[in-house]
Amino acid sequence: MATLVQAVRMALHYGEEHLGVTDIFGEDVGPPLGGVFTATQGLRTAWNTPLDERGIVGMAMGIAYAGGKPVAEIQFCDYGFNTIDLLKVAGNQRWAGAGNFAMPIVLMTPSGSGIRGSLYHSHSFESWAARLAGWKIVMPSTPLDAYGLMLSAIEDPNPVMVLLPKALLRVRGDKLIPGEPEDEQTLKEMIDAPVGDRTHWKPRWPKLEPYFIPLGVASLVREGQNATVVSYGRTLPLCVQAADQLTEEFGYTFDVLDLRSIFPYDWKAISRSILKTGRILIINEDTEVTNFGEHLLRRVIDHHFYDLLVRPRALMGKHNPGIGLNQEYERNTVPQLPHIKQAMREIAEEEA
Amino acid sequence: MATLVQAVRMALHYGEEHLGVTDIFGEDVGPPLGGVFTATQGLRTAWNTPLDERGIVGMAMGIAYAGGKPVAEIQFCDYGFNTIDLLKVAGNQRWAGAGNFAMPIVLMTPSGSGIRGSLYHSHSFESWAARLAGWKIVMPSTPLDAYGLMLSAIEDPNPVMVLLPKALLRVRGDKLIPGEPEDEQTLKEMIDAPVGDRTHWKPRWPKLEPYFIPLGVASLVREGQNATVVSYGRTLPLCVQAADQLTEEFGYTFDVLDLRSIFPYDWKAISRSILKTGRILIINEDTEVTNFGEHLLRRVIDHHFYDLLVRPRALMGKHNPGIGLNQEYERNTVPQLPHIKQAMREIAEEEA
Amino acid sequence: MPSDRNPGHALLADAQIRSGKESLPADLCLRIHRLMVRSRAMEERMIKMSKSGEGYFWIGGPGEEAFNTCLGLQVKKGEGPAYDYLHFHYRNSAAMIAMGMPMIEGIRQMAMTVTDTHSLGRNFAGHYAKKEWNVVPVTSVIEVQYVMAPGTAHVQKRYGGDGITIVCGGDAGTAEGDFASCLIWSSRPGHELPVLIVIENNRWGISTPAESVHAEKHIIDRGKAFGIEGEVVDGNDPIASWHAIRRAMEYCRTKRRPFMLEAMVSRLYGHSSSSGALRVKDEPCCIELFEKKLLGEGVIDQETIDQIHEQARAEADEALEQAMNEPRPTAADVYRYTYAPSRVDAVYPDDYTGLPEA
Amino acid sequence: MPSDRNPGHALLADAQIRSGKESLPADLCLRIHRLMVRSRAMEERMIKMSKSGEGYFWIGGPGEEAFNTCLGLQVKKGEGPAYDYLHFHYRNSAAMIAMGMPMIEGIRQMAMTVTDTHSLGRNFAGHYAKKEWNVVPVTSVIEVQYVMAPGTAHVQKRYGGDGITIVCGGDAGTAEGDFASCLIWSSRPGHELPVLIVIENNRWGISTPAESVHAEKHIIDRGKAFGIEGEVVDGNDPIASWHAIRRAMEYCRTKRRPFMLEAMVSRLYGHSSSSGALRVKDEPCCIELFEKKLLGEGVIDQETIDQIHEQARAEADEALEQAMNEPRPTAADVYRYTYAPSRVDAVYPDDYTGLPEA
Ligand SMILES: Cc1ncc(C[n+]2csc(CCOP(=O)(O)OP(=O)(O)O)c2C)c(N)n1
Ligand SMILES: Cc1ncc(C[n+]2csc(CCOP(=O)(O)OP(=O)(O)O)c2C)c(N)n1
Ligand SMILES: [Mg+2]
Ligand SMILES: [Mg+2]
Repeated sequence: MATLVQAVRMALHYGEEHLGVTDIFGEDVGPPLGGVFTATQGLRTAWNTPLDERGIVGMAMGIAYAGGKPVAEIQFCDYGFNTIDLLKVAGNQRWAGAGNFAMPIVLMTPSGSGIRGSLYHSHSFESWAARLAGWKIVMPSTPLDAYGLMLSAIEDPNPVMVLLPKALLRVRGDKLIPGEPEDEQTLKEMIDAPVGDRTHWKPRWPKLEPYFIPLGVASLVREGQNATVVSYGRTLPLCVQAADQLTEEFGYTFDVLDLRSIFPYDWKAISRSILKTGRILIINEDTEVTNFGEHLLRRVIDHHFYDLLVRPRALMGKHNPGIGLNQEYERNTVPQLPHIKQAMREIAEEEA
Repeated sequence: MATLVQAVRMALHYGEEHLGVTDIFGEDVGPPLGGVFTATQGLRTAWNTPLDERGIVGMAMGIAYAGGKPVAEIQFCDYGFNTIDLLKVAGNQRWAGAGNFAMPIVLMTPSGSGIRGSLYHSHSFESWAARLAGWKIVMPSTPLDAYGLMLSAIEDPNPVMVLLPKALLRVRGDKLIPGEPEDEQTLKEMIDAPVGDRTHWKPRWPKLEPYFIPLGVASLVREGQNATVVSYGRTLPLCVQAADQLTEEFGYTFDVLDLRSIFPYDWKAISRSILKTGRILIINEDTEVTNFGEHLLRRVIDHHFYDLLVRPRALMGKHNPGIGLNQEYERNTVPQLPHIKQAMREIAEEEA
Repeated sequence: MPSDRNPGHALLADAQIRSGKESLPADLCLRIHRLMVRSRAMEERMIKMSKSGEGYFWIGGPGEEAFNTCLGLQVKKGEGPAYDYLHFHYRNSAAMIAMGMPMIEGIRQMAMTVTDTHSLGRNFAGHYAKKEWNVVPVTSVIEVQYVMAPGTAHVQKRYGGDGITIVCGGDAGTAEGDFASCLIWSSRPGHELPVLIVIENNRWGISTPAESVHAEKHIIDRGKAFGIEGEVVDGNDPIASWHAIRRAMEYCRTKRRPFMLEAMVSRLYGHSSSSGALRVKDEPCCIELFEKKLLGEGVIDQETIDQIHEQARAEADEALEQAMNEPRPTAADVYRYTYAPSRVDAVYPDDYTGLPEA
Repeated sequence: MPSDRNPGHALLADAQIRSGKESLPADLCLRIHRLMVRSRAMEERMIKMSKSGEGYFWIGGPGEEAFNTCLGLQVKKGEGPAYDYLHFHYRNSAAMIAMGMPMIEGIRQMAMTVTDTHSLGRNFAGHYAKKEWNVVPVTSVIEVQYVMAPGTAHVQKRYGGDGITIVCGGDAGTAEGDFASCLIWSSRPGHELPVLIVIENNRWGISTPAESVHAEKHIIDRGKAFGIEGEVVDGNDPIASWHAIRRAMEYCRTKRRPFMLEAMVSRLYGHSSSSGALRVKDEPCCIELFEKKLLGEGVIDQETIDQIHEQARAEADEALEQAMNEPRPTAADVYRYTYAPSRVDAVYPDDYTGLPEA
């Protein structure tokens, strides 16, 4: 099975060949490196930019204005905070300009903790991103979703941000990407650049098939009765793991929703599940003051206050200046499996 | 009575003379203009910077590192979005640097709508600001509070952001600033620069007294029984007006809390009031997806879910790319008096 | 709408008006003059609107008509990468008028009607957006246009042809890092881009004199380290401006490389309506200067000049009258044009409609 | 801790080592050499830690020891505006060692102990913060130090004396607007600031060669438009570096104006541990070059050199051993040092303690 980062690479290749992608660019995105996570290795239209995130976002916007289809990368979301004004303009220019111009850009960036990243490779971005009106924001947690969401991000004529969970980039899924060879090793030989000299290396791409995951549609990863758990990104597989353990250990079952689209989000799916379980726990790892999970919680309160059996809740990262390098910091700053499991158990067990 | 902007000016003067302020700077902050809202007219240490918000924030940080006490202005918060990375560094450097350096900077900037500002003079900033760990964020809604909070912002050895509600800058309070002359006209003649040539103008400052409003302390502006209303900035006086009208018209009374400090916020005061009324309505004008009001609501749910008599709620601005210039846009994008009054009436009247 | 041609004078077909060593045909000068006057009339009409309450905030380009008219007339106007892309700031109305924009388009924006095709009554005056002419939306955020300009030029370079990207902004704004980014991205070795980098230098940023915060003698000197050539021109002189723009465009069109053009201009009504929008007396007026020259050359008489001004004012008044009768936005317009229709969005297939609902 | 002096050689007090037209006393050269070797030993120890799991990510300055040692030795070291402020990036360890930092301070950071006085086990290696030496916290965010540097220099200019601000960063990072901001803010007419703007040019930004994205021949050429003087120096040559730094510092200290110094340096272990931290073979090593010179001049012999390396490695090993026995941060440290104590904060009078509570 492909890793998440291989899936992104294949999606970008499909985008280049079939969806009109004209430029894939960012710091170290082109040859020889093909991205610090290898997401852009071997792509026909990939090129290296100057070390200037503002220039990268501006270049994307300009390409879009002139009818191109850019996919820009911010190397780590941690380094995108000097571009928020530009992201706002990208999100508002169509509205401000009476619909004259669309803004079909894709911005992809690794987000979240879990790679021993210290302060500046551990930031989460979704709570900031969700505030950018005019944007759509997605965050896959599996390779297949990464493929399908990236294709939709490219296809959508609006600015779409693809947040890639840093911790899951090298994780493999359990479903083949349409067109992917069955054997991991074969795939690797076809599309991973060799270590060492790459001057003459060319990828051999599998014959990939289109696969669009519509924006705004969550994925129900586990079905159950005792509570609804909403998550995405790094914490999603931990929720699934916790759910499976709690089923095994105590017989509790959960609806685990992988939100996938952060904006627009799948309110239908959340709402439906709450009506079934009467209990909801929202989990992410972004800092807890003015967190996107708190927005979801507000919607829950707005619409389902009187449907809830117990207090709804959100488990988030601490409001802290950063995540320290020593793993003791990370373990005590952002939700880990034990925290998640405990929160899930509590909400399942609380008396209604 | 002084206007809010005059109060800020007097606070800065007090800061220069008694609290060690060494530099007050920003675009058009020095002579001849003294700030686009006149907040910095006649101040001894005020100077004009290049048109470069990143440079302004960086200058402030550098001055602070070298033992100075800077007050920097971003002309409109709308133009501060290219500095978020620097604001994050200002907020995390002490933590990251094991406490070696403090960061005693004050950043003041007008925030919010209400001045027919179109897209780029109508932004709110508090939801973004609240996410900046390591910062303290205040937003006065009266001249006296502006004076007292500005003095505390200066005195505090941490980065403090002072959000000034654009719509209220020229509004007068009903309390004198300690040392302020009783007569408005006298004050004006003393500290407002004349129209026309200002080359030889010098302000005559009243003998101002210290007045510190501690950070993290809300102000209970109205006391009542039917519900708790939490607000700040432009919407605060509207809440008060609505409360008074609803008392007069229907006999409903409200606890109206002017939060004043957005971070840290006065959780004690909010909590106490909820325990009394069992009903809470949070009102601000920032956009409604991942809004600071949603954070407060989450805290309410965390701590008082089972104390609430009715659904708690938040009234906020629409998640929209901007506020259009035609006032029809503004009226339908951010809460106005009728919306606020209706929401307050509804929460007071909802059956428990 | 009055024609751009001056009907009151039978000109010698080959009469030339000179400025220094350069010249322009008299009929072109008269055409430029009338366009300058019409732009000024539109701006002055807007200033009045800002005072009468028919509009609110005003900002615009009185004092920049000479340069902007010559710019607008030489633009390769059209849609798509074969044509010029324009990344304007808020003082380029005269370029739009010179390109053929009817006054009413500007007035509608100032009047905030829903018929305003540039912003649907949402944005400040002078914030244009016009897809058919490659005029990308003007934003109030100073200098961000300079990081987008290399993007349109990048597509044009690849596309071929002679379309170029023109980016305009003020002098004070060059202190933002985005100006430097434009220089770097336009001059990448082997990827040099056809960007005409314009600085409209009025020596002011609101109330701050340029010389108090900038050490550069000429802003274009900043290009040298990147091998970017440039020129400084008297933006109050339409003849000099015409030729400087012509040379700069020619360079970008053929060499497919960046060029910097710094126009020294006046700011005749102060910064904006926030600073009172009062006519300043101590800066040269490009229209007065040009009229003196045209009168001196005998290609126009005072009566005709007065008539041109009169017609321009009348045109502006009519535009206002019409605009004031046009519909305004309603609550239903608040979300319009947030999103372009998408076939892969399950929630917003057509446009934004508020928070996701069940 | 071994002394910086080389005990193995009785030197002629006035022996001079030359490089081109410049020279340095032999004893100073030997002192520089030993410091370079010690810095290298610390970095190589850290690289091993990144591979053994005693640490994680490594980034640092092997290949920049010549320049940084000469920089560190000439810093006016102390606290407050009378002394030099240092705005470093992540490749300046050799300057810290030259200033007298014991190796263990660097090693503790790499080992993420709670005894790490620079970051409490929070930050990556080479991210120093030391108030007593005016070393402001290094942040991973490229180039932001260049907008803070004018701030410390602004205070110094007002304070008087000869303290200056030194800001260091890489070549690729100069593409960020913040580099341009530094030039603008350092050269405001009448407010020129004593900032020594250093660029450590290794011609790489991770995997991207400078010449593929930058048109500037020399980065210091960008200063010319602002009247900022500059010099390019071979950062692999300690003698040339010493004098270039001396001249640049002298200029800033006395003229109270900015100066740009571009040091051409090597990157001997690639970008960081992310790229494998393997020793590259195709870039010159300043230590090898210097040793060749010192051997040639007869002021040192191979045996002594080997001994110096040996001692440096031993010092690094000892530091690591000690650091590994020191306490680690615990959950209780997570919030520590978020806020400085404040007498006007009702919620956090001492430090951050989590969300406000009732
Ligand atoms: C990023 C940003 N900062 C501040 C402002 C507020 N502002 C509007 S115009 C202006 C001065 C611009 O001066 P200049 O670039 O010289 O253009 P001019 O108005 O003189 O034509 C300022 C500071 C803004 N619009 N955008
Ligand atoms: C703002 C920002 N963008 C991206 C990065 C990721 N990054 C770390 S080092 C580096 C390359 C820096 O190159 P250069 O400035 O030449 O310094 P060098 O590492 O070569 O010394 C990049 C892109 C970062 N740290 N900060
Ligand atoms: Mg100007
Ligand atoms: Mg480099």
